Amino acid sequence: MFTALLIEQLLNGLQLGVMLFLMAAGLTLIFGVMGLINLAHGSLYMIGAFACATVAAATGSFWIGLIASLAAAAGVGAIIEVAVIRRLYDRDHLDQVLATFALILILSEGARWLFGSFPLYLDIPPLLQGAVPLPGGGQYQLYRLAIIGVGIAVAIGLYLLISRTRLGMRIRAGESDREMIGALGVDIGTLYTVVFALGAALAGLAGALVGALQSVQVGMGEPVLILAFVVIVIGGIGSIKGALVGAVIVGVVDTMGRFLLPSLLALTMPASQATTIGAALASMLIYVVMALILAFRPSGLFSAQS
Amino acid sequence: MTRETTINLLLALLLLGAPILAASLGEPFYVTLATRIVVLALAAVGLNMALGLGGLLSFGHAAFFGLGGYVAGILATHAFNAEPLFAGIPATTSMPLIWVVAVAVAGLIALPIGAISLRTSGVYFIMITLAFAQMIYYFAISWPAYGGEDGLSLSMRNAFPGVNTAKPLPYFLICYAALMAALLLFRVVEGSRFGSALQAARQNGTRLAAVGIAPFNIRLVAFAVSAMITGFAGALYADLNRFVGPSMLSWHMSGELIVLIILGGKGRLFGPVAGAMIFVFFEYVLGGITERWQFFLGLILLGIVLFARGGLLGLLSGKPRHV
Amino acid sequence: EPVKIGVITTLSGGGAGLGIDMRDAFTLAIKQSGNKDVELVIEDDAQKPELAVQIAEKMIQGDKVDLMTGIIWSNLAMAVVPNTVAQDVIYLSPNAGPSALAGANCNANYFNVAYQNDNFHEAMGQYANKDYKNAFILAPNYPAGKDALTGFKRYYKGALAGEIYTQVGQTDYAAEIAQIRASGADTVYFFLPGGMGIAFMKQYAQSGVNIPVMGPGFSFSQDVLPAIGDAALGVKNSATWSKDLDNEANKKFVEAFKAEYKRLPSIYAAQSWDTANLILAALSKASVKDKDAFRAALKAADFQSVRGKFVFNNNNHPIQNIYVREVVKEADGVLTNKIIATAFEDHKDAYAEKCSM
Amino acid sequence: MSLLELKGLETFYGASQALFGVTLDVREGEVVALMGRNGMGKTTTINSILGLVRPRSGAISFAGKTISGLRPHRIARLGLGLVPEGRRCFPNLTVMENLVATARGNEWTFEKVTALFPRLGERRDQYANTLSGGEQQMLAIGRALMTNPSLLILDEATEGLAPVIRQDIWSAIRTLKAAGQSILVVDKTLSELLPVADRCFVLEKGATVFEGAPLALTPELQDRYLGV
Amino acid sequence: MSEPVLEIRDLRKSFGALKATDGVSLELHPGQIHALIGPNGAGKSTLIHQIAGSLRADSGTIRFLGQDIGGLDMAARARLGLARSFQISSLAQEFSALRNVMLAVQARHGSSFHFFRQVSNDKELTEPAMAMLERVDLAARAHVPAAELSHGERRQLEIAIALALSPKVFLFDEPMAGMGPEGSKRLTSFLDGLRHEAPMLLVEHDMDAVFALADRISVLVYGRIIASGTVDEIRSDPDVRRAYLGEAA
Ligand SMILES: Nc1ncnc2c1ncn2[C@@H]1O[C@H](COP(=O)(O)OP(=O)(O)OP(=O)(O)O)[C@@H](O)[C@H]1O
Ligand SMILES: Nc1ncnc2c1ncn2[C@@H]1O[C@H](COP(=O)(O)OP(=O)(O)OP(=O)(O)O)[C@@H](O)[C@H]1O
Ligand SMILES: [Mg+2]
Ligand SMILES: [Mg+2]
Repeated sequence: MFTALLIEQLLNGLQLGVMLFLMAAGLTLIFGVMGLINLAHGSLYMIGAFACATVAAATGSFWIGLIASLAAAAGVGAIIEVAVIRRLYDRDHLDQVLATFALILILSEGARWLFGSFPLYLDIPPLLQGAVPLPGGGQYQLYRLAIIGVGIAVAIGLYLLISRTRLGMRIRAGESDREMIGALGVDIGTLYTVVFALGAALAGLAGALVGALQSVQVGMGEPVLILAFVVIVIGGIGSIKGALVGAVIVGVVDTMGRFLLPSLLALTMPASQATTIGAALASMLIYVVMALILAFRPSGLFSAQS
Repeated sequence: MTRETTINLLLALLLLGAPILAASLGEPFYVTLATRIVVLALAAVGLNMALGLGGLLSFGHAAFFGLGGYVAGILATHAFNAEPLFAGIPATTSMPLIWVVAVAVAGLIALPIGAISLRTSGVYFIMITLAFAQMIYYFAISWPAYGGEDGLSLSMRNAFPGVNTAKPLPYFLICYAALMAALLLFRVVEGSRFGSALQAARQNGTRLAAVGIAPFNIRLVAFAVSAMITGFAGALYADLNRFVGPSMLSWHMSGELIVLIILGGKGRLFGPVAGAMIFVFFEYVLGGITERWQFFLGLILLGIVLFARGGLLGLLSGKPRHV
Repeated sequence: EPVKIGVITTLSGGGAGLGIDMRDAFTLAIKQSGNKDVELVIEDDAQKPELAVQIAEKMIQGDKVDLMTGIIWSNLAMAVVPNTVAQDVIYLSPNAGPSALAGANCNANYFNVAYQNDNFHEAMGQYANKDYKNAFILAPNYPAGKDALTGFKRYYKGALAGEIYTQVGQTDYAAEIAQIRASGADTVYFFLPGGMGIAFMKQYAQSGVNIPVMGPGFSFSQDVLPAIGDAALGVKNSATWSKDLDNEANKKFVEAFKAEYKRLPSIYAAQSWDTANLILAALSKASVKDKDAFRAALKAADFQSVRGKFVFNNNNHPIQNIYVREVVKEADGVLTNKIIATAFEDHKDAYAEKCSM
Repeated sequence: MSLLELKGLETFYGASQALFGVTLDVREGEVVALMGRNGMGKTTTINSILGLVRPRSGAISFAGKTISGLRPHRIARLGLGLVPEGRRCFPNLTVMENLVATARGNEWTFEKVTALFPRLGERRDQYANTLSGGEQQMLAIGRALMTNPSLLILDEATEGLAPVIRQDIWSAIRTLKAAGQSILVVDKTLSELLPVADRCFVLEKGATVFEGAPLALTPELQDRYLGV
Repeated sequence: MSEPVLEIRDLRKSFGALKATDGVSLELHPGQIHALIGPNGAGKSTLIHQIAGSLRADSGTIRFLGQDIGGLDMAARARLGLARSFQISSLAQEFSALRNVMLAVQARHGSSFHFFRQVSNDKELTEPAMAMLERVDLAARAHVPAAELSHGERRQLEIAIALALSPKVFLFDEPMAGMGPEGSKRLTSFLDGLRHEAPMLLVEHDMDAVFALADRISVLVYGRIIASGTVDEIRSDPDVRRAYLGEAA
C-alpha cells in the first residue's frame, strides 16, 4: 500500500518537475543563452494563460486558445524585445533587472485593466480528460502525462536547436561577444528578437498548459518565476539538459518533502507538531537543496562551460 | 566641488528641510513619508556597499532587513510582556541596544551566508543569496511563535534616551542622522584601502589575487558590513511602522532595494537616497491619482532605465564615474 | 462638517478582486443612503502590510479620518488595527477576524462586522458530524491556516484520516490528492484561499477522486466560482451570508448591486454593505466626535443586516447564524450558492470569554 | 579600381578624438600594410571601417558602395572578413562551432582551414576558451576565412605566435595573395610584413603620414614613424 | 652555484586526455633571466598559471625560497613575492593606470583591511605608484582609465604593476606581445635591467628579445622540456630549430 503511494508520489514529483521545466524552458533560452535576466518572464507566462482562457471561452476550443497563447506571448515578447530589451544588451545585469521589473508592473496591471480582477476559467480539453491505468493498479491523469510529453519534446527540441544548429551557435556566440558576431556578418539584432519571441512563446505555452490546472489570475507568474530561476541555476545556466535535470530534482524533492517530512518527524515528536514543522521544513527544502548544490558546484550541475 | 557633490548636498538638505517644514505646517504624515524614504535609503546604502562597490548582486538582502526588523520586534515584544528572552536574559526597549543587537545578528548571519554564497559568482550568486533569503522567509511565515505570516505588532515605538520617539519629527531626525552616518561611512570606506580592494574585486578578481590580495576575504567582509547596515535599517523600519512581518523578508523587498539603487545610480554615494526619494514619491503620488498606479510606475521606471543611464544621479551629474 | 471614513483595501495586484467588491458595495451603500455628509478616502494597499501601515498613518495624521475600514487580509489587519485603535480611531472590519484581536487583546475601538476567522471552519466541523466519520483536512502553513483547522476540529467529532499543511502559494496539489486518495477518508475539508483554492478544486475534480469535498464559503464565493467552473458543483460550504438568504435587506442589496455593477455580489460585498449600513445607522444616532456615544451606537448594531439577525458580542464580534450552502447552477448557467442548512444559530466565537470588555 | 577607400576619416571615443583624417585605399588583389606606433589609431581605423565605431566625418566606400553608416553585419556581408585585435574567439563555442557559426560562401571549408592550420583540426571539439593564445589566433584567422571575404583584415596578424607558426601564417598570407585575395594587415614585425606588402600606410597621431611602396619606407622613415 | 629561488620538480597537469604539463622540472637562480619558449599550445602559460597559483598542479612540487608553495592560493603566493603578468592584459578596467599600480603598492604594504584612511592622498601609495609608471614611460597616462588605454599601453601597465610588488621573482607571460618595434626595443633593455632586482621566468615568442636577454633557455614542446641550455646551445639545437624556430634563428 505504502509502496504504491510512494511510487505514485515519485511520479507526481517527476511530473511536477517536467511542468517546472516547461515553465523554465523559455527562461533558460532567454536567460541562459542570451544572458538576459528577464524578471518579466512570469508575466509572459500569465499572458499565455490569459490569452488561452479568453480565446477558449470565446470559441469553445482549448486548442484554438493554445494557439492564441503562443501567438499572444510571442507577439508581446517581440514587442518587448524591440522596444526595451534591445537597448539593454550592452548594459550590465542590473539595468535589465530594473527594466524587466518595470515590465512586470506594466504587464500585470495592464492585464488587470484588460481582463478585470477576477480569475478566469480554463479547463483541460475533453480529448485529454480522464486517466490511464498504471501497472500495479494505480492510474494517472492523461492531461498530466500529456504535459510530461510536451515538456520532454520541448527539451529535446531546444537542446537540438541550441547545440546542433547554426542558429544555436550564433546565439551562443552572440552571448559572449555581440560586437564580434556582428562584425562577422550576422544580424544579431533580428536573431535575438526571434529568440526572445520564441522564449516568450514557450512561456505562453507553459502558462496555457498549466493554466488549465491552476487559477488563471494576475500575479500567477511570480511564484513560478522564482522556481524557474531555481531550476535553471541548479542545472547550470545555459544548459537545457541541466534545466531538465534541475526541474526534476526540484519537483521530486519538493513533492517527496511535502509527503515524507511530516511523517518522518512524527516518529520523533507529537503528530500535530510534526505536521506543522514538517510543512515548514518542506517549504524551505528546495532552497536548502539549491544552496547545497551551489556550495559544492558553484556553477550548477551541468554548466555549459567547465 | 563637482556637480555631483552639489546635487548630493541639495538632496540631503531637501530631505531634511521638507519634513521640518511639513511638521511646522501640521502635516505629520509627510514627516512619516520622509522617514520611510530615509529608512529605505539606509537599507539600500547597505546593499550599495556590496553591490555598488563590490559588484555583489545580492538578491537576498531582504533577509538582513527583515532580521533587523524582527530583532527589534522580538526584543520589544518580550520587554513589553516582561518575558525574558532565553536563559533569563532580559529584553529591552532601548533603541541603541536594539540597534546593536540587530546589527550584530545581521552581521553574524551574513558571515556564513556570505561564506557559502561567495563560492559562486555572477547569476549563481544572485540566486544563492535569494535561496538563503527564501529559507528565512518561509521559516518566518510558518514559525508560529512570533506571529508567522501575520507578523508582529509593536504596541509602541522603542525608546531613545532624551527623545520622544512617538512623535514623527524626532523619530525622523534619529533616522536621518543614522542615514547620514551610514553615508559618511560609505564615502570613507569607498576611498580607503579596503574600498580600493573591494572595487578592484568587482572589476577583476584575478588581478586582485595576482597582486596578493585574496578577493574572497575582501568580499566577505564587505558582504557582512553591507548586511549590518541593512539590518540596522530593518530595526528602524520596524519602529517606524510599529510592525514587522514576513513581507520585510520577501524577495519583493530584495528586489525593491536593488531597484532603489539602480534608479538613483549604482555605486554612487547618494544613489540609494535619490532612488528612495523618487520611488516613494511616485508610489505615493501615483497611488493618490489612480488605482492603476503600478502601471504608470512601471512606465516611469522603464523610462528611467532606458533614457537615464547611470540612474537619476548619472543623468543629473552628467558624466560617467571614473576613479 | 462631513464624516470622513478611511477605506484601506486591496485594489491592485492579484488579490484586487476582493478589495474591489468591498469598495464597490461600500460606496454603493453610502450612495443609496443619500447621506451627503459622508466623505470617503479610499486607498490601495496593494496587499502589502507596510504600505497599509503607511496609509493608515496618513489617513489618521493627514486626512484626520473619523473611522477606518476596508482591510481584506488578516496579516494586513494585524499590521494596521492595533496601532489604529491605540490612537483612538475606530476601526470596523469588513472582512478578516484574526483571533489575536478577539480575545484578551480585544479593543473598544475595534468592531468586527464580518466574522471571527474560526467561525466558518467551526460551522463546517459541526456540519460534518452529520454525515462523516473520517475527515481529511488541509490548509496552508500559516496562522490563518492553523486557525482554520483548529476551528474545524473544535466542533468536529469524528476521526481524522489525515491533516496536512501545504506551502503558502502552492499551485500543484497532485501529491496531496494522492495522499487523500490513499487515506480512506470519507470527506475532505480544505481551507485554501484565493488561487490556491481554485487550483486545488480544479485538480481535485480532474483527478477522479470522488470523496466529497467541503470548504469555507470564501473558496466558493461569487468571485471565484466562475474560475473553478463545474468542478465546484455540489460542494458544501459554510457562510454567514448567501445571495438567496430570505430577507428584505438582502433582496434589496442583491438587486442594487446587480443593477449597478452588472455582476453578482460576493460575500465580501455583503459584509462591506453591512459595514456601511452599520456606520450610517450609528451616525444617525450619535456624532462621531462623541466617541463614547458613537461606540455605543455602533455596538447597538441597530441596522438591517443582509445576514438577518446581527448582534455584537462583548468582544465586538458578531453573534450570527452560520449556514451551509451548496454550489448549484442556475437556469442561465451561472454558478452560485444555495443555502441547504443552518450549522449554527446565533453563534459566538471561542475567544469572547477572554475579552474583558 | 580601389576595393576599399577611406577619405578624411575622423573618429571619436566619446569626447576624445582618436582619428584626425585617415586616408587609405586597398586595390583588388593587393596586400596593404597599415603601420604605426602603439596608440596611433590602427585599430580604430579598422573598427571604423567595419562600423564598430561610427566615424564622425569622412567617407568609406567598399566595392564602389558607400558603407559608412551601415550596421556592422551589413558591412561584413559585403565581403569584409575581420581578424580582430585580441582574437576574440567565442569562448563558449568549440573550435568547429567557431568556424561554422558565421561561415558564408563555399570557397573556404572546414577542411581547407584545418589543412592550413592542422592544430585546429586536432582541437576541433575543444572550447575556444581553453585554447592556447596561438591556437586562438589561428582560429580567428580561420573564422574570418570561412566567411569567404573579398577583403581580409588582420589586426595584429601574428601577435603571440611562435616563429614557425608565424612563418606558416605569412606563407598562408602569401598563398592567399597569390590566389588573388585582397588583404589589409596590421603587424608589428616589419621584417616579415614588408616583404609581403604591395603598399604601406603609416599612421601617426590618428592621421595618414605616409603612403607608398615598402621600398619607399626608408630606414630613416621607419625610424621617424615607427621607431625602428 | 647559488640556491635556486624557484625550483620546480616533475610538475604535471592534464586537461582530460591532454597532458598540458608533462613532468616539467626547472630552476631559476638569482640574477638570472630564464626564458621559456616553445610552440603555441606547448603549455607555457599553463606552467605559469601553476606557478602563480591560478591553476592547481596534478602532481609535482613547486618550491619558492625553499618553501613548498603547492598548497597556497594565488594571493598567498603573490604575497610571498611571485609577481606575474598576464598573456592577455588583466586590469581593473575602471581604475586609472595610477590606481591599478597603487593597488599593487597597497598589497605589498600589508593589510587591505584599512577602512578609514583615504588612498587618494596617501603618499605611501601614490608616490611609489607614480614612480613605477615613470619607469615604464606611462606617467603621462597616469589618470586615464585602463579601459581607454591602447593595447600596447596596457602591456606597459602590466609591467608597472609587477614592478610595484617588488617581488622576489617575476613571471612574465609574453610581455612583448603587442609592443611595436620601438616598444620592444625599449622593453628589452628595460627587462635587462630588471634582472638585478629579481630573477625572471620569461615566456616570449619574440626571439630577438629572448636571444638578447636570456641567461638560460628552456624549450617546452607538448608539455615536456625538450632542451635546456644557453642561447648558443639552443640556437644551434636541430630539434629546437625544427619544432620552434624555423628559419628565424
Ligand atoms: N575604447 C576606447 N575609449 C577611449 N579611447 C580609446 C579607446 N580605444 C582606444 N582609444 C584611444 O584611441 C587611440 C588610438 O587607439 P588604437 O587602439 O586605435 O591604437 P593602435 O594603433 O591600434 O595601437 P596598438 O598598436 O597599441 O594596438 C589611443 O590613444 C587610445 O588610447
Ligand atoms: N582549461 C583547459 N581545458 C582544456 N585544455 C586546455 C585548458 N587550458 C589549456 N588547455 C590546452 O593546454 C595546452 C597548453 O596551453 P597553454 O595556454 O599553456 O599554451 P602556451 O604554451 O601558453 O601557448 P601560446 O604560446 O600559444 O600562448 C593547449 O593545447 C590548450 O589548448
Ligand atoms: Mg591596435
Ligand atoms: Mg600562452
